[in-house]
Amino acid sequence: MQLRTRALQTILTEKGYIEQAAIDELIETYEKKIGPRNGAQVVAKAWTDPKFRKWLFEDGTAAIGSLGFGGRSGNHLVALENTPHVHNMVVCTLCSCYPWAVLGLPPLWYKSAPYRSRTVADPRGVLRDFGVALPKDTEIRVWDSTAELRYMVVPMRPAGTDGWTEDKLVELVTRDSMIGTGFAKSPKDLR
Amino acid sequence: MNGPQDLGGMDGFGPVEPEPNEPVFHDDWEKRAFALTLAMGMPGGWNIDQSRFARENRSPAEYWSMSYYQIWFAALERMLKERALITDDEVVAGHSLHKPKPVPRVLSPGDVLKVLHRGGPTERPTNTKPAFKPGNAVRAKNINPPTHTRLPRYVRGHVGTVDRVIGFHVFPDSNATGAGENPQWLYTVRFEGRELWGPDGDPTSQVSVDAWESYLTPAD
Amino acid sequence: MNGAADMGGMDGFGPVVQERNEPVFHAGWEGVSFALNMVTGVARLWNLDAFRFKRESIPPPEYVNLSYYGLWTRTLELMMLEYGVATPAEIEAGRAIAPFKKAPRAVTAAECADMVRCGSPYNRPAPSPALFKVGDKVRAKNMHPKAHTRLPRYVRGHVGEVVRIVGCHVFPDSNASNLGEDPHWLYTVRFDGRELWGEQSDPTVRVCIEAWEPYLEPV
Amino acid sequence: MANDHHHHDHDHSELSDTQLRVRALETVLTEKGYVDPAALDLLIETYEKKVGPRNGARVVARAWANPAYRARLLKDATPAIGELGYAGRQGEHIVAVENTPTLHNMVVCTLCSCYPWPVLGLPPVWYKSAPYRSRAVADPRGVLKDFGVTLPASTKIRVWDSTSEIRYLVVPMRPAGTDGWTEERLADLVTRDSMIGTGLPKSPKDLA
Repeated sequence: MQLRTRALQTILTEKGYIEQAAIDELIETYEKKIGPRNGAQVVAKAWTDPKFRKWLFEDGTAAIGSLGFGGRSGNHLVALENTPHVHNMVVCTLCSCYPWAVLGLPPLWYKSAPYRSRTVADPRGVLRDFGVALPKDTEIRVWDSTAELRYMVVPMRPAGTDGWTEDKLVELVTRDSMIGTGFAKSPKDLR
Repeated sequence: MNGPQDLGGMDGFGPVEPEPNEPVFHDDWEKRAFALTLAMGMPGGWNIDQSRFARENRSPAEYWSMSYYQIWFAALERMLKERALITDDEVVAGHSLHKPKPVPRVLSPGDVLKVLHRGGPTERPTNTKPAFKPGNAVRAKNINPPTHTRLPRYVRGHVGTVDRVIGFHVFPDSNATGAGENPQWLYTVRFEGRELWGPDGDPTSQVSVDAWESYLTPAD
Repeated sequence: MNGAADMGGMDGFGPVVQERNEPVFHAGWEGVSFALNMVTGVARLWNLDAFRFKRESIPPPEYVNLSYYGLWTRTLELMMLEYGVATPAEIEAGRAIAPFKKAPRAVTAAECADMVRCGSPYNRPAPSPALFKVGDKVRAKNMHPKAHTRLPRYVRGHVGEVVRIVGCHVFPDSNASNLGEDPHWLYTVRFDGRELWGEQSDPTVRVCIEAWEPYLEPV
Repeated sequence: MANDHHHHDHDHSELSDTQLRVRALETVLTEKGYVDPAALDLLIETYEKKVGPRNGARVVARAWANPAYRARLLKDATPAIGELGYAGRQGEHIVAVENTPTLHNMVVCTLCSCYPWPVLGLPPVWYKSAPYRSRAVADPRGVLKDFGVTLPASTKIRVWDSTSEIRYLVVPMRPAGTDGWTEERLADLVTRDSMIGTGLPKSPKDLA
């Protein structure tokens, strides 16, 4: 695959379709600049700022855009709120749709056949693979990203974080907690 | 299980390619794999539904890349190991390294034709009456068991017509898990192509499946 | 099409395996494969839906055995061949032999940065009012088109509830076959897990999908 | 994790791996006394040489030549086929389905490879292949096209998906121009594919 990929790159460059610098720029952007840290800032703000939180759930794209995140795979963003009674999980059964603008590129497991096949039919079983067990009566809402809408989960704010600053809260927000396959860290996990 | 064996209605596998003058077997190992599978049925003590589940219960990546007798052989190996009739080190060594387990019976050459002729009938006696009769409208239930079933995904939820009451037969869903034969009434149910495939279906096509009573609900 | 991509509800793929400290790309070529697909998108050699259709048309045995970016590279090869960007001989040789028939225009790094920042919105002006409103019960049609669709098999024939009117969006079923954007109203539809998977399944599960109006019928 | 295994260039070595593995397993099972090699040889010989579509062709030819037999076959095929001495494994419960000018029958097993062994022998590779199993139920006319068979647009096509232990045998239509032919001669017209429903029987001029 390495050889085949390089071959296509050479052909497209020689034909004048692409510039090497553009390829480098893209790789650099998604490898270094855009990642789950963006989403964590959104979540931390929603935890501390009630007005932002309301806006986020009403119009995710605009609220997230106000923090400077948007664009590719983030033109239509919807934020989903986890509560003690409802747990949200995001999947793309048909391909690998994922909110790049706030979470970066998806991990391998998100794009894998086991995750894509089982999440819609057996979300609790999938959560078990992540070591996550929810109360029996919690409603689980699975969002299958079949269109260009991109979902991010806003996990519940961990207990024991009263008065924390946004910057400190950001450290608690994991990537998996924004996909719905994990929870936010608790303050003692940071030590 | 909604596994790689449940192919009805899938796209993308390409055209059917009949092979002119196809031989019965394409290689010597295919013959041996075939005969070993048949011959081990008796000493192995498994039933046909357990063999089917052993074949289909694997990753689609594997199943769709294996040839037909490769799948048979992989299932045979799996069932032999599950029952501790052979062990990994023996397969690697290519020889028996441990004492054989006692088995009910070994297939002798003299028995081969008798056994093949007798086959394995699945009809069982009953005093019960079938719940449906020919002409009844029935809906295939929406079931998605993780274990063996013979109700293909493409008919689930759809309405068909009972065409024939076949008899009272061993129930594979139960037999495959070792939970007993649990025989039930078995029907041939006919579905219109348009019912199964919507407006994209061929209006002149009909598809029949054989469905056990517990797969069906009345739809009249 | 009911291709290998439509995996929702399939059994047999095993547990979800996570990798600790997974890197964004596992090898240099993966990053290149990713970036090539971005730039060919910006160059508008083809649209995203056509790319997705080509990817899911790969025969299931090959599809499920390719790695993620392996699948991207394979799809890119097929698209380049189909759209006349390269000949089989060029793909084989790994270099350009004949110049491309249209005047080339290289995508620049600045354009890439713009694309990352702005993306490519899919909402369009609505040609007519929306047929359904939030709270309406709808049935996903039992349809099995041979071309691209974004209606997964596991919801077809099942009844759900409209929970959001997303807007009027490019219709992938048409766009993927280069028949135009043909925008339609897009809804988020929620299904009860037991409606999808039967009475035996987990009663606490709900599944939401996005469905374009032509996928739905009133109940 | 991100390895690209399974390119199709190592099919050959994969086959020889299987070959070695089958041999190893056979040796282990023989040494343990679970299988008798002579029984294996007899099984192979039976299905390679003795049981094949010629059996089914005789059944069909008799149904064409003998109305009373045809009625028995369509009513309860298992004993009717048993009259010719064909019975047993993968044919314990056989149903014969008859083609007419307005109805064409086709048999498939979407879930595995169920096939009426006593009358047709072991199934060909295409019958067990994913393309046939996936498409026969959804697009039977498209599959028939792969076999070069075109039916009138008005003909009803009935596909039988062998999901239970019932095995289906298609009785094709008797070709024109065969009046007064003997069963033996008629049997030469009956192809395997015509008894699965992916083909039609030969016509008298195909034999010439």
